[in-house]
Amino acid sequence: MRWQIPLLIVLLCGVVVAVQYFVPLEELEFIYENALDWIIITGVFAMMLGLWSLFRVSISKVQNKAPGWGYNLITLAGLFGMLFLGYRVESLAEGSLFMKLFRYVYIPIQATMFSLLAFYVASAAYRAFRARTVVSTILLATALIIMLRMIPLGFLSNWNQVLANWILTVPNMAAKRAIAMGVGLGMIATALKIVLGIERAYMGRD
Amino acid sequence: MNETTNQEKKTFWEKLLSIDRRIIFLFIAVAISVPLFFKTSLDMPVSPVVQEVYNAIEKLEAGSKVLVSFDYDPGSMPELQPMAESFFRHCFRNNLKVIIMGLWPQGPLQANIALDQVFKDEDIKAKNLQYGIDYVNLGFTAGNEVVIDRMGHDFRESYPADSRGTPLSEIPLMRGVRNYDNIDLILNLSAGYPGTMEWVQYAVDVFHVKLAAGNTAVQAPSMYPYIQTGQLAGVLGGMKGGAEYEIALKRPAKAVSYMFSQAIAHGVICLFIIIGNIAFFSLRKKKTS
Amino acid sequence: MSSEVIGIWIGAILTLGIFSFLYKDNPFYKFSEALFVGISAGYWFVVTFWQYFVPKFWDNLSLAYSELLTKGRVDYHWIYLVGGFFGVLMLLRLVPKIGWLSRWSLAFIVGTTAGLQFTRYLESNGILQVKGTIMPLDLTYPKPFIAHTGFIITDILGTIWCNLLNILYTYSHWVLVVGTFCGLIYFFFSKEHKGVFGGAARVGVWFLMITFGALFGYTVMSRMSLLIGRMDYLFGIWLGLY
Amino acid sequence: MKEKLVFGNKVLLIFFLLLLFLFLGINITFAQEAGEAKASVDSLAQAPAPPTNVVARDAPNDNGHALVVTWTLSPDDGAGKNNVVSYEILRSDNPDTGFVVKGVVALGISQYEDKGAKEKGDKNYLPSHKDFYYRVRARADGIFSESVVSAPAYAYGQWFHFGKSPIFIGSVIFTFFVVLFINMAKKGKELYVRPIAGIDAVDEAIGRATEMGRPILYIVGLGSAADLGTIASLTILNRVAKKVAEYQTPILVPCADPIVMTVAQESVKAGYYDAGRPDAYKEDSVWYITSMQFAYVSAVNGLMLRERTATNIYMGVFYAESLLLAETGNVAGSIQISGTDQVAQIPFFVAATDYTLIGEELYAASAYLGKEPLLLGAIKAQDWGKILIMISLVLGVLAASFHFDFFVKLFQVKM
Repeated sequence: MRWQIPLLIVLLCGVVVAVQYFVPLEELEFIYENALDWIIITGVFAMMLGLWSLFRVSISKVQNKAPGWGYNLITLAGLFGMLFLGYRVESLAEGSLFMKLFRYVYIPIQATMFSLLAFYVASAAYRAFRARTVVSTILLATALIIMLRMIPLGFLSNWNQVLANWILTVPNMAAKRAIAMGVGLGMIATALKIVLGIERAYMGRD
Repeated sequence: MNETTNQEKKTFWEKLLSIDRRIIFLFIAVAISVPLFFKTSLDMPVSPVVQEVYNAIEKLEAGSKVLVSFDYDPGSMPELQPMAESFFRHCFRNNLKVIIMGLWPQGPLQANIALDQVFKDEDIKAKNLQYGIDYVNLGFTAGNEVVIDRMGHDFRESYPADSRGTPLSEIPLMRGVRNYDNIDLILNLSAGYPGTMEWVQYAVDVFHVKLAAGNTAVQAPSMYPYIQTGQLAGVLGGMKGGAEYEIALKRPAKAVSYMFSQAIAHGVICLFIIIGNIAFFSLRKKKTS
Repeated sequence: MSSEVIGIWIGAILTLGIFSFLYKDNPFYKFSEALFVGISAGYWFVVTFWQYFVPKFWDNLSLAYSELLTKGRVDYHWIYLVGGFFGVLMLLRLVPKIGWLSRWSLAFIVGTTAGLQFTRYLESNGILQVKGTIMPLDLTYPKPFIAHTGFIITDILGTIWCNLLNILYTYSHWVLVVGTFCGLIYFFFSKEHKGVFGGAARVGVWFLMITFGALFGYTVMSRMSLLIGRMDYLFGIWLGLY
Repeated sequence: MKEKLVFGNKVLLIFFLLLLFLFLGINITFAQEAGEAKASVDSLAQAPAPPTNVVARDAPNDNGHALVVTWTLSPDDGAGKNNVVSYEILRSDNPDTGFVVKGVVALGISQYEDKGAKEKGDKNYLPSHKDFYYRVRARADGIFSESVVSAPAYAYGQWFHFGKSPIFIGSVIFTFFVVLFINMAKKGKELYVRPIAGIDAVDEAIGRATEMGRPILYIVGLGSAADLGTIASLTILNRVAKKVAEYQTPILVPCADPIVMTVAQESVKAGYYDAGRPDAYKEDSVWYITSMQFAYVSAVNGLMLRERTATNIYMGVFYAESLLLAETGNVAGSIQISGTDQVAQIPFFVAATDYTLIGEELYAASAYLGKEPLLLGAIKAQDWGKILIMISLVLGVLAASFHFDFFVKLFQVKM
């Protein structure tokens, strides 16, 4: 029972949804559209599990006075502060304290975290782009050609621009296609393994 | 890990190879921020795809109606906001009528920010533009490509009223506008879905209206095939496209000054890569000899 | 001080907190991080609750319930209970003895999406990619790429360069087809990369490297744009230095 | 752990081949379209001649809420008086009255798909199995002329979407490959798979963490349980957890999605179970942080530096955070192994981590790490898929070069 039913559910759901793709009948469409909604609803329930997990890990650090437990307290304060302020749907309207916290605390930190990439791109490029082998030389050379587009170098810029455009539209496209096809095959094989019940590590053991 | 190198004294090249990343960070920070203080403009050639966007607007007669769709949010501001301002400057300078809308909830707000900025210009202030006569902001409507499709039949299906709640029939600018037949050009600023791709597929392909776009740098190359087939007049790609447009418009603004930062930052990275390789090769030469 | 001004100050201070991580991990960063995690988790939950749970689950079920009360008929909106059923099973994980029931929910989600992705990726990553790569190899075929580059080059060195580029552009289709083909060979797992096969796989790797280099170089611009935006916020909006 | 497939190989082969031919046949007959008809000239003073031959029929390949209307162009469209500017399509459920404009098309177009809504409440609702009548107007400036009423037609849903036949055929062939090779694997046939550098490095990296006595960090990525890349990653996590349990090294799995977290918990627990040490599994080793991308990254970055993880493994679906994670791991001096199916992020992993599984290698790794014959069978099927693609490419390119268009049409998907 513990195994048969979940595997049956997987098989049934997988086959119905895959078949629906080929059969435009309204009845199947109805099931399909509802199934997508059910997944969303299940996801919201699962969010409570997520919050519970975050809460439990944080609170246990605070209780055990683990190093840096004060920061866990700040996390919990932020979490419950937001939950409290968002208790009604009007909280999502512009101008509420909930949205102000989002705008003045969340957005700046988020944008700054994102912008750290500008620094990391530089340090990663410095470390990794060494002409050690043929392969790494190709990597390095293409990256340089593409980056040089942004630097005004007079007539050289024009030449470089034409070459860069070719790289972006031809060899770049070729390799992207090869990767996409490979990934596609890997994905559909995985999907089949799941539906046929061969791949089941995600369900754990007893 | 560094036991062998620690034993002998490090040469200059070795030091260079194991340079502290924080020094690189410092260089990048300086390269990005210092140029912001000098409003320097770089001269750069205007690429054909950008020139086409410029021409598409330039060709319109005074009084023509331009629909500008703002399909992005504050996350893409550094790239798309300068384009938005340039579009407005160009349209108002040529006395075109501007209809603003958005498929992204934050889009029309971005339009207002850009309008505030543009109205500070002396020549545009002098025109004394009127809301409802020279420009109108229809606001945001949910529905992605369905909105585009419905507007092809009648704008009122998607937008019964503008962002201020005035019914379209009471807005002088909107009186003669039923659907895309009454629009001379669509400009689209896009950071993803829904965006330029959807405008091409649902407005250009179905209702045969003219379209030009500004995109984020990541997205722009995937639009090139549409330019080739004529479905899209041209595209501004990222900050660079925005800067080239400002140059075509002969009104250098934010993007051009940002591009100075870009060029220097790219230069710093390229230099670091080249120096790193010189160090790498001179060390290898020493080892083999 | 208006809330706008206070907001900008808070944002700027937190921005500096995150930037300080570039030097090293420190209490200032830890504080910003902890606050960021808490606020984002809370925000995520609240938004998901009001934008998905209420309209999709609660509203539909209350509609079904009021139909039952007023008209006495069972209408199809009750079907949303299925989602709730799987959701509740999910929560049973917290009860050790019957926690295994949550597997039903996992089975439902994973099974449905597997069926969905199967056809979707077969189309987008398989059939459509093959179709896109099938192109004639004749060289008279209109060169699709030159149109977007079109800078006019007049000097002598430029002419040589231009001719080289012309060759590249002329053989674009060949390069595209060969690149895709060799790329696929690289991903072939049943055969060791030796001999002619290994040579083709090697060419495939070169193509992959060109792509990775190009993508890396291309992304630098948008990352720098982000940092420019942040610096503008600090120096322009916060400090008003220019 | 018993899997049974009911059919033998031969029966399966015949079954699939039959299906294949069946649909190939239907697909070809389907492609035909109706012919031409003559126009009768019927001129009014200034009005253009009306369009003729208005025919309505059910729209193919849909759920039964759309009709297709075709007509012969007015003789004054592009010729004759040359004054037609557009056509308007009118619909009614009564042949005599109640016609309403449902759509407008430009001159020169002789077809319109009247796509209705399927919801009863919608004002655009078009019911199935109900007769409708159409008229088409040719419009000139301020004046128009109307065609005669069409014969009735009703919309109905179809049992198969013929536009998607190429995808159907593709899925039949691929399913056949997977089932075939898995059956072969089960019968004990040795299946060779070449060594993949990044996968072999996983063992080594776990060993190193054990020597150093420091934890291993496993990042499942930002994908949801709906992403197959995430599922592949969770399978790899299962194998890694098994090794980790054998070596008795702690593992940390912070998650960005609550459902992925529950699956990851099961996956890690299963790994400990497989290693014969279910009691050593700690529930808190897999936990949820937040679903917001950069907040998650900020926490994981802090974690790397504070826990001083010896080995970081990134597998699954990653976005812009890839480099933020990998560079921080570099600062911490961890050994890093990465793998993703997101093309845009591979370059950053290649630049900043020690080993990278590129695209499909991620999926291969999920089968390869465990060396389970059944899962290895799927890799073989993937390879046969590639062979098929390569053959199609060669044939297709040749056919296209000699201007045989039919081959490209085989891959034409009509939505």
